[in-house]
Amino acid sequence: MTEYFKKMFNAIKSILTGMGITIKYGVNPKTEVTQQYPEVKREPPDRFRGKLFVDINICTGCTACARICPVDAITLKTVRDENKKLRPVVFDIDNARCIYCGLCVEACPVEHCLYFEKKYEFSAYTKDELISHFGLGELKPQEGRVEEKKLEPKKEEVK
Amino acid sequence: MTELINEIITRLANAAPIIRLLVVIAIIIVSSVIVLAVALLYEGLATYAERKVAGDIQARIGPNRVGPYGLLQFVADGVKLLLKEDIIPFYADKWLFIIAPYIVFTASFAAFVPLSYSEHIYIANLNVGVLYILAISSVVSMAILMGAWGSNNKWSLFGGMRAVAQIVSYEIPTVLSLLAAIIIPASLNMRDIIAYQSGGLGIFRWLIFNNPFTFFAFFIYFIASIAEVNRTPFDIPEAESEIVAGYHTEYTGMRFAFFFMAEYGDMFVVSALATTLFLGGWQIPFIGNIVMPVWLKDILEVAVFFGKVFLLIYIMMWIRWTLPRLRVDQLMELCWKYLTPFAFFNLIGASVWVLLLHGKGVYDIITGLFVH
Amino acid sequence: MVNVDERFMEVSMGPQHPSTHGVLRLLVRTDGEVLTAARPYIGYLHRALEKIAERVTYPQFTPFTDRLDYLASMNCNLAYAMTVEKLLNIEIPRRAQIIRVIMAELNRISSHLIAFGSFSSDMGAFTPFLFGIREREFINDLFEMTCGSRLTYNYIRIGGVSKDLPEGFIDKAKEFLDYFPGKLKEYNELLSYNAIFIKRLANIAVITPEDALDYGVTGPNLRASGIKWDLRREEPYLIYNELDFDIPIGRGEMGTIGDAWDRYMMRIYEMEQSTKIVKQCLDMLAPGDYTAKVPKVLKPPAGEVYVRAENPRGELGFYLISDGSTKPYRLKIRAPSFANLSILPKLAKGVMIADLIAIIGSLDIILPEIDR
Amino acid sequence: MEPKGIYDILSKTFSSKIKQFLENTFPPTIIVESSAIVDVCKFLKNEEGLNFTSLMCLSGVDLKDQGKMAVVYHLFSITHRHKIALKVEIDRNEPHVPTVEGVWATANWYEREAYDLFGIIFDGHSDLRRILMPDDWEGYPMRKDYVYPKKYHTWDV
Repeated sequence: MTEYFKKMFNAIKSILTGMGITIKYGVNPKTEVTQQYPEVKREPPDRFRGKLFVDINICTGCTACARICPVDAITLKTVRDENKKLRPVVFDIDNARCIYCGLCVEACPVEHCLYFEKKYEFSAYTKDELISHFGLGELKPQEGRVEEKKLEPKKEEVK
Repeated sequence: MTELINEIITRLANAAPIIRLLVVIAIIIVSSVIVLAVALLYEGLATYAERKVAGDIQARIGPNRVGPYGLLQFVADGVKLLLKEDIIPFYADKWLFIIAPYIVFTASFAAFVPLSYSEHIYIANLNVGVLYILAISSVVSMAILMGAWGSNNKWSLFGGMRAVAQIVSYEIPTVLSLLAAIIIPASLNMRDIIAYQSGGLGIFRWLIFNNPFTFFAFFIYFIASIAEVNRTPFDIPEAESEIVAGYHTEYTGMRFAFFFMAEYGDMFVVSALATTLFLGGWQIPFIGNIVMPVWLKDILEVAVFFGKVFLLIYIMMWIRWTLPRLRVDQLMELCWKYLTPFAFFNLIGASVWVLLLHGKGVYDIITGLFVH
Repeated sequence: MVNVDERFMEVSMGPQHPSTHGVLRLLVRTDGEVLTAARPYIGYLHRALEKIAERVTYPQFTPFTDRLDYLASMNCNLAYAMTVEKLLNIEIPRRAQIIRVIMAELNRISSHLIAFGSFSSDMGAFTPFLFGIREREFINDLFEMTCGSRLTYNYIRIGGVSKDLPEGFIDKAKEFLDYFPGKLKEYNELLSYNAIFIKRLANIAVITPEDALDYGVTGPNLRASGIKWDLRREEPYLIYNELDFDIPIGRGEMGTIGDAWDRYMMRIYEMEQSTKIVKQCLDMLAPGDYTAKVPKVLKPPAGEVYVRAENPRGELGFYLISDGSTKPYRLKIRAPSFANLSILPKLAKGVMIADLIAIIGSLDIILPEIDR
Repeated sequence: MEPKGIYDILSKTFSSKIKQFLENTFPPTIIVESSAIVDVCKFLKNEEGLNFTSLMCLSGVDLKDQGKMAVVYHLFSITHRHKIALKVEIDRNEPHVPTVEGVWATANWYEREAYDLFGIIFDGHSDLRRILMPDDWEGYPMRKDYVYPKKYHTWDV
């Protein structure tokens, strides 16, 4: 019988302790931690891995990024221009495939060429809109094409 | 309300019988629409309040987008639910499936009828008010089982069986603890009960303070009533982590909304019953016999009544967002091993008290000592 | 289950069910509320990670390990990195080792916070879940500062870590470590020692030490059975042998050793210990390299290694066969949840549906890791 | 106990059934004939001084170039804190291995996985069904010569 009442007493005590904690939050509006998103936007830290951006003018077309990419999100096509320099004519990054792992950024040998922007809002209506095109475009015929190097997604990739 | 109708009928005594009938029907329809509108407004605000309370307790903000402070959130929710596709499962028992939400809804609203909101504002002055509420709210369990069976879904069936087992079991401590209070004013009429609790600074003659047994009876009733309305920690009929959504798993759109609103309606009814029986109904505390215009007094009384009810509802919400859920057998254990025996002994105690002291409460006795 | 026994009801629980922690499907045979058998069906999240591993180079596979146990990506990264390092025989700079320990332990805390939170919401108490998420945000912010990502970190790489700790990390981490123990106490008061919670979990689904070893149960679940076994202490990797921390084991505080409450409580205790470890590591940090010199093209010598590490959910093992090329010949992932789940059919006999939820929650399985 | 010592004990008890000892793997591997694997496992589990309490991992391996399949058992003793790997090599065309489910219960699921992904048949297994792939999947995806299907039912893969 004492056991019965003791159990009941302990149960009520523990429940009241719990309710004491919740009421503290319930009556104190200062405990709210929510950020009102569209109005208050948090500033991502410097190392934030957002949308990939390529400064195409300093890109050497070495294809290191496309080779390291584990999901083949980067399509790169380079041709040699008249100065024998590799020119990235097509540089597409498929943001829908990208897993934001950052391997390409680390692989890029040029300082501040391929990097993450602090951008995290890039929803789109179609998948095509999610592909960012950075390529310089095909050369005009008079500029001459010497060599073509193309990296395409590997066939029979497992998704 | 009945007096109002009677008065109109007497004034129309000379009119043709058909016109009298039409007038009466019109009055009934208009008054039910008013009650329904008020009740729907209450329900909308209650869902809003629930979410806001949950937000506060969980260190969040809660709805704050639709309207000022998100107050119109329930309108948006209602519109959304209205526009949703009404899905009736192919293998459902269509008749039961369709009719169940209406019965739940009707039963929950019918329980609003005998409540007395102020001295002059009430819908029906039933002499069996308490009994009526208890009876009509039991219909809910039947309708829940209808919906659960009609859905032809195994999770629904689990929910329905749980709901019926739970509601039927918890009726017993509910009624026993209510009886402990009812035997003092010796009436089932809501207005009589409230009138009995007047005086004593508007607070000390409340039945909860009448004697130690009614004090305990209040808490037993409150716990049991949480179970009656299927709220955490007793929400096993719709335990979302176990049986998906319980008896309303297959319901969509407005049909789901009926179940949902009925839950909040039930919350109001059980809280109002607790207020009426234990907390002095619309008796304004600490005012005593100050003379004031009738309309002001009525407004104040309504405000006090709703204030008390909402306080109880807030406690229900507070409990919901704090405690984990009981298991189905533990729920029954709580009912049969703890609440029912306690309520029973309480009832015996209260009866003895009434018998020995002729219904005098603690306050009466103490003031009686000073008078002599 | 071809032969249908009419006495029982067979219910498919999942793959879409609120509390199967992802897409686990359980075929449950019930006799009323009591289960007679539960059969797990897995594979809904199968992404063929082991096959992918054979087609990508060693460094390229690191991001895929993030997606094993997405709540403890750091630990998965760490185990994979250690496996390849074992094959390559690289020595890791001391600073990198300390950073790795800090990250692994912080991630252990954040993973246990989710385990705590989701378990509490399985039990019907939703508020602790939000509290757990709130504290986890702190850790996520720390990780985001360090590596730029909040969930799939890809931070611990073969040879070290990808970046050095950012400025202000230590202060922020210390701030968190000061703030966190108070919150843990709050969790205990709110949930762990709540009477309903204990009632739901004590003596439920007891895993005996023999069963635990037989079924290959590891991690907190094994320790809850009373076996003091933690790879961080018994087979120390990184700098764990220099650190001072306890290995909590199940003591059967509320019932039997190895019951669901013990398993739950292990996680609370481990969060305490991890806080202690991170504190020590922050003091140990000294300037140095954050990564060893690793060639750009990794060509480990041919060989076979099996390396395991203590993850929040148990032992994560990688069995790696290299044929000397740039890609693994075979990579077998020994996921802790896989073995932990395999004991479920044994535990889920003669329990109630609500207990089944408690079992799944207390085992703290995570499906991406099971299905790989 | 040192792996070498375990190997010595095993080769003394099972003589010719124990084929080879690979020291440079981690943990060192003992190659066992497939017919003896259950006895070896039982011996390792129950023999005083060895007590391999748990099966850490069981993996199938496709050794296509050698025309073989292998099943690798990573064993571990919680009482003596030593570990060892056992390897069984079998014919690639008829991969049959006796099940060790009776020794460690955890082998049940691992063997199902190896069956699912490699098509290794574990004789005597109580419940040898696919575990990760759909029940009606054709072929064994982790084999090195697996050809990716173009369609699964009516869907493009």
